[in-house]
Amino acid sequence: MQNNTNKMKFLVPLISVFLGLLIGGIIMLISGYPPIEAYAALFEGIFGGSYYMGETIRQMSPLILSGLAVAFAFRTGLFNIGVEGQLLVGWLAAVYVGIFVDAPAIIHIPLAILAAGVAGALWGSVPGILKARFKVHEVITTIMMNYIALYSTNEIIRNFMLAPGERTENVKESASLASPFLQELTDNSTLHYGIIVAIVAAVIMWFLLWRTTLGYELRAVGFNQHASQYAGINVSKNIVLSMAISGAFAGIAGSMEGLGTYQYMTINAGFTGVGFDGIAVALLGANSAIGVILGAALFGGLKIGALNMQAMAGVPTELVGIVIALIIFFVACSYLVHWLMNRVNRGGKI
Amino acid sequence: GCGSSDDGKSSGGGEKKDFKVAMVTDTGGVDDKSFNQSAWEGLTKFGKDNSLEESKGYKYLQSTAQSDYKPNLNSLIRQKYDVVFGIGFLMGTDVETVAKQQPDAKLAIVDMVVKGDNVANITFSEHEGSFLVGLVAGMQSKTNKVGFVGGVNSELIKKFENGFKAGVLTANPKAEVMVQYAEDFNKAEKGQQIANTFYQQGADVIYHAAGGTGMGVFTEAKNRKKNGENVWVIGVDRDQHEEGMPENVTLTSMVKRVDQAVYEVSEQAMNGKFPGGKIVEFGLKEDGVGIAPTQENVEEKSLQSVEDFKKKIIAGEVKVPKTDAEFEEFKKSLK
Amino acid sequence: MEYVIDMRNIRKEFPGIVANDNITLQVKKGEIHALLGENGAGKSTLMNVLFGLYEPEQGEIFVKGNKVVNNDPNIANSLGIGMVHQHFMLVDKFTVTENIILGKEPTKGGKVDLQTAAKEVQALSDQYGLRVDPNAKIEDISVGMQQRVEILKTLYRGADILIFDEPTAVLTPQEIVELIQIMKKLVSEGKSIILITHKLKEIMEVCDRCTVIRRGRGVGTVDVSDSNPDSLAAMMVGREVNFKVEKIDADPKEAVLKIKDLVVHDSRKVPAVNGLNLTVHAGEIVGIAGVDGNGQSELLEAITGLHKVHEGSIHLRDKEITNKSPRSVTENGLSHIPQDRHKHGLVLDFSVGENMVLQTYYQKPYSKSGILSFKPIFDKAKKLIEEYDVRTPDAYTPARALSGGNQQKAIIAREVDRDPDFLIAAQPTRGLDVGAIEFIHSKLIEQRDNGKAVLLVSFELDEIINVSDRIAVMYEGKIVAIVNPKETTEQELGLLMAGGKRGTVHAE
Amino acid sequence: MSFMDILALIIPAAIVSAAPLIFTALGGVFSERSGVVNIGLEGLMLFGAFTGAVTIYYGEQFGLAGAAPWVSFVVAMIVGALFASIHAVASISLKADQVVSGVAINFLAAGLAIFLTKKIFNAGQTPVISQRISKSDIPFLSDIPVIGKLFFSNAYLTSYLAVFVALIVWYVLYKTPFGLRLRSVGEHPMAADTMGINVKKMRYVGVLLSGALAGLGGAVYVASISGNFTHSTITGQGFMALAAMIFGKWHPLGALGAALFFGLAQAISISGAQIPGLQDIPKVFLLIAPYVLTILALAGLVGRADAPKALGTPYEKGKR
Ligand SMILES: Nc1ncnc2c1ncn2[C@@H]1O[C@H](COP(=O)(O)OP(=O)(O)OP(=O)(O)O)[C@@H](O)[C@H]1O
Ligand SMILES: Nc1ncnc2c1ncn2[C@@H]1O[C@H](COP(=O)(O)OP(=O)(O)OP(=O)(O)O)[C@@H](O)[C@H]1O
Ligand SMILES: [Mg+2]
Ligand SMILES: [Mg+2]
Repeated sequence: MQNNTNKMKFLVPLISVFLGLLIGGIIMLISGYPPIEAYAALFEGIFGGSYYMGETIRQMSPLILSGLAVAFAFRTGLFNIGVEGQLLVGWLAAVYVGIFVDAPAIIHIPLAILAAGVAGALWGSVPGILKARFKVHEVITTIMMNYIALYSTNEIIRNFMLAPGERTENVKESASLASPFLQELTDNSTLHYGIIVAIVAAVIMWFLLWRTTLGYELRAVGFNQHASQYAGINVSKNIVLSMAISGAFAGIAGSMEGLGTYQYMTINAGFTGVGFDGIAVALLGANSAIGVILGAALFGGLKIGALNMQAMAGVPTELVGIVIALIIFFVACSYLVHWLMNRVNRGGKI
Repeated sequence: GCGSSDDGKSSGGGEKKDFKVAMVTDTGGVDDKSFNQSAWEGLTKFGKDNSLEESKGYKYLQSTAQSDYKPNLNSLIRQKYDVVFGIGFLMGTDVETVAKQQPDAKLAIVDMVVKGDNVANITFSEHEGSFLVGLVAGMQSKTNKVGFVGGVNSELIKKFENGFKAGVLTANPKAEVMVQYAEDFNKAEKGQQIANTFYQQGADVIYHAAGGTGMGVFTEAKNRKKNGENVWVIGVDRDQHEEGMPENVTLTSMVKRVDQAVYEVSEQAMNGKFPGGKIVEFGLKEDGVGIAPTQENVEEKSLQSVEDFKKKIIAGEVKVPKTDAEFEEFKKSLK
Repeated sequence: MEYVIDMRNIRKEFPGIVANDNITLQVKKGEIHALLGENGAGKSTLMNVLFGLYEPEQGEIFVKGNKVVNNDPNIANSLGIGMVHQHFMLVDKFTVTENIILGKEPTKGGKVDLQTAAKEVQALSDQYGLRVDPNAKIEDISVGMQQRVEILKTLYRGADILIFDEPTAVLTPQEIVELIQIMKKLVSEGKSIILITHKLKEIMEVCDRCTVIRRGRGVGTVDVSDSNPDSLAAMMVGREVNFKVEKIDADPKEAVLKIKDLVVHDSRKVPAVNGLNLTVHAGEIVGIAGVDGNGQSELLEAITGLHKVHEGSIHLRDKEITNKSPRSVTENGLSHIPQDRHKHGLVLDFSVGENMVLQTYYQKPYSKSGILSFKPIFDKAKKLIEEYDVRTPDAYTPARALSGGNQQKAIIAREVDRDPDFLIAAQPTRGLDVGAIEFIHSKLIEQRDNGKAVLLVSFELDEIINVSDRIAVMYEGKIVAIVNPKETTEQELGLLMAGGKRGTVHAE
Repeated sequence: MSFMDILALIIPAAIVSAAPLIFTALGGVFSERSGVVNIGLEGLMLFGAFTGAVTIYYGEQFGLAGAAPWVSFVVAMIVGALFASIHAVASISLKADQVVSGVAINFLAAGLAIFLTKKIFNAGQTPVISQRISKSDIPFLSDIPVIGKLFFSNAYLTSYLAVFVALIVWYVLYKTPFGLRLRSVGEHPMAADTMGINVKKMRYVGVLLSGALAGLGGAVYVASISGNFTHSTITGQGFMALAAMIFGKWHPLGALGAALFFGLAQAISISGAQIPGLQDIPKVFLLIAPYVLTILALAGLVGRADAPKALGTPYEKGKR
């Protein structure tokens, strides 16, 4: 029976991916694109060589982190739609430290990432405080904080950090996560060391949530605030802390862009979308650390593969958006199957 | 002069058939009714003129996010396109990096100057074109008040603003120019509200350099025209006459011939004269910027003045300001 | 003999459990029929089958002689069956009237005709003596009134067969007396009633016949007049049950809890506790008797640090705990069995094991420098499960899956095991069967005998009188009298609780 | 500028930009009042905008002329409801997590709308429509002194429609049997079930109505503001509508007020750049003002909002 549950855990997403691709293929057929060729290009664009693998992994790093941010908040009963804004302030903070601080890489890189985390945490804690103190719904405040972050970071760049090309200078070499070694290894992809940061963050999230007293408190508050309060847990503190930690993950996601992929920050005309993708990644991964990594792999892979599908088979990248949406649907709906199987299995045993 | 360092090894004039060109759009997409679309039109024309096959001999890749630029550039280089264009200054850094990593590739970047011997830098003198439409606005404004709506406040859009202001003041020293940036290229409702504010305060001509936000400017102008107000919009990048229909609110447009630039650079590359490491500036002289061909709403005397100043600018008699500082200088010189 | 309800050989399974196994229940017209069984015996399930909420796997149902297939409350309604559920089915934010007419609204021009509705409700309420305020919101009215609303709902739909699932568990003694009057009135009008209750006294008082089920199986149906509480309890549990609480006399020592001139405001900023003084000594159980809403909850929340104290002081041993945080109060030696176990006692989605350390998870040995140690946690949980006979598959099962009685046992295990100087027990046996009640009472007395101070709050006067060593009567935020349980009666307590003076009782 | 001029500038602008948000937020009220979380409002609105743009364009071709936008509103409502039915099936019948399903709706709408646009127009955006809803003064009402100029001049008919629809939604939810039942299903579905109310049916209706109204919101945006549909026409308005719904405490008139508040804050922020006195404030403060004001209003005035009790929980018969 244990086996069966594990099998289901595996099977449900697998079947969902298959169904998503299948329907995507049907849509292509109907609209006159060649599905086989397109999917061949898609997979080639994900796995077909070290370059593509490198790009896929690079795409994963911020997705893992923004997924962790959403998942962490979810686990503690909060819905953080503000990952986008927290990511932006984290990005700016990382780049700021990367440009204006002088230090050897061993200190500079962690310092810049830390700055991103702290910035994201501060940004995230605002909705936390408002919720704890004034009972303001975090969904509204996080949405508002996104816009505030967008305009404020732009303004700061424009006034204090502007370089030609509507962006900041590059961060110093000592703060960069980029690696000539990795790039060479992957045939000049943009792969950088950020993925290590992301995976470490996933481990931290798991450990924090499931192995520490803090995690115990956060989960308790997430499930039942009243009982937690009766048990002497400080509910307000935990709400703020949860949003801050969630924001820290999001901020570090920003440092992936600032120190890894780009080495600078641009004046953004709109949102990056990574924060919203994080919601999908977290949900695909059922809000677990390992699930988020797998969800980010799927999401990042498909997004990168889509570029090649466009390049080789001429299929618009939006099709992959549709496929991703379908996969999310099937995963969502299969919770029912999951649950049923569990019940049946339990019944069989007892 | 377009002598290039890699004259020898690249495709010479003789091997026309094997020549392939491609471009990467920014997030606006290939049919943004703006410079991406214009670039693609240039590339398409080049392809047709040289009997290339679409998506084999010439093609584009669309980016949906900033992080797509580099993979897209790389993808085209890997498919052995002879010249790969990056459209929009946002792609500057990516073009620079890819050029460094792929010294054999030839790249071109629009609206930006980057380092690299194998990159051609295509820039435009938007301020010069904006100056001309500024003249039209200054002369045809009945209220002596005109407006400028910018997308995102940036060096590039500042060129539009300052050129425009200079043109307005040159034609009409009494005129007042209201300026506002939406800080967004995609928020039509913001464009509409800014336009509303401007018109309400008496402006009767608004020049927009704001992409999708500019659609809101058109909306507001149309509404007012329908209600009998005599207001105008000046379009940007392409001839936006159609956007003003059926109320016919487009006074004129400042066109930026990205198509022309892309075409020319492609041709030069095909002929072994790829301007790598150079800045290729398309100004009034090169017909790279100017006022739109649809001129039914432009009065004769305005057109005359446009022609005069065009000559003067080309001759270097008038130097159009690009930056705020240059504009202040220019203003002093008017007095 | 024709039965209004005839359920034959009903079988209902839930994953992993047979909740009803071949049960037969036959109810005569005009009778009050008791349904008796331990917690989890399957009573609610059987009634939910009758009401169409669950579909049975097997069995037949006849209503007024006709065989029915009843898989929808709508059908039940149309058959004249109404049910007052164990957990109320009321929309908190709606008014009394809105709740009653929901689904069968009178309209005028497409609009809900609330005037007419309120009048109808008033008429019904007058007819049966069910006092309600038609325009009050459910969240603002007492539990007793909510129950009357539930009854009105069934009557409004014209039900003549009424199911009451544990209606008295949540009522005060006065309200129970009223409810019994109402039930008698209803049967006198020709309606039939099925009553589920754990209180044998009530069965003896109002019921005509009683069907007993044990672990999903029918044990039998008896005429109440031919039986007595002991025989019913024995039928239900399968052994003799001891009703009289066995205890030696208390030996009170030093004062543990000292409350001086306490004033606590409620959510509307009105004093709910108003100048209260109380002392509880080591080695005694003090019972608080009082009608719901006289400041009991605020008093307990003030002691435990959950509610701000306005004036006065609270000392635990020699430490002042006035307005200290719940955590610090707990650390000073207080344990609390809360009144609402789902809301306040447990994190239902946590495993039983995790729930067992809800106040102590941050202490050794359950964690070290902020890292949880699961082995000690679950070792502890297993020990407690064993000791307190918590029926759960294992310590890893979510608390949600336990029955109410076992959830309560888990809470008691946790609170008592912390070895507090002072234990608060609020409604510790509400809704539990006699076996479980017996167990919990013995645990409270064991605490007392170990030299702990215990404060018991209960609406069950039986319980208060049987378990306490001293009874403090609470009325309008004050302790109005302290009585010796050996020298008082339920009548006297009832009068005091209603604000009467002691002297008047004795004078009679 | 006189104070009146400033008001005459800001208030009509607020009303104009609030209309799409009002419709969409009202849709959210229906869905969430029935107990189904609808984070997919953004997607539904987006698909409504797409549908609106396409319908108006072809309506023009078929000679519908001035009627084209109005026809497009009806079509967008139908299509919006159909699109929302995916969310309904997933979250009501298949008991999917409602947030997950809503997120999927957002991705699906964005992908499908652009994909279809490319298929239909061979371009990433629809052509610019020429038949629009246009601003006008409301006869008679606009002649009322002061008020007329502020509230009934230079405004869209759709804006008044939005206010009117909000009143209707309020009436339906709070005065009719349907509304009582819909709300009961969102508060305590089991209670509703025991009263013979079909919980699933009510929730389906709630979600479909939310799709229809959000679709209308999107179409109104196209017809009155943007004039065409591109990948960036709807970027965040649906989320703002969601925020308006919560801000308005899940009440139709509250949502209306919140949407107007957003519109007003935005109008002040935009026109502020031209208003004497506000002119000298650094631009960025004006830009973020609407969002900061919202947060302050929530923290200071509005405070806690209680969601419908059963919001987000799928209903299963007999589950406790
Ligand atoms: N919804 C359900 N899902 C799974 N199992 C259930 C469900 N409802 C009841 N059961 C099972 O059926 C058994 C009988 O439950 P039921 O609620 O009928 O007991 P009861 O006799 O009403 O108890 P109590 O006196 O505590 O009210 C329980 O032990 C439980 O295991
Ligand atoms: N969600 C659930 N999953 C599994 N089992 C459940 C669930 N809900 C209830 N049960 C089962 O239902 C049984 C009875 O539950 P119920 O809450 O009726 O207990 P109870 O003794 O009546 O408690 P209470 O005193 O609170 O009324 C439990 O034994 C439990 O196993
Ligand atoms: Mg029961
Ligand atoms: Mg019970």
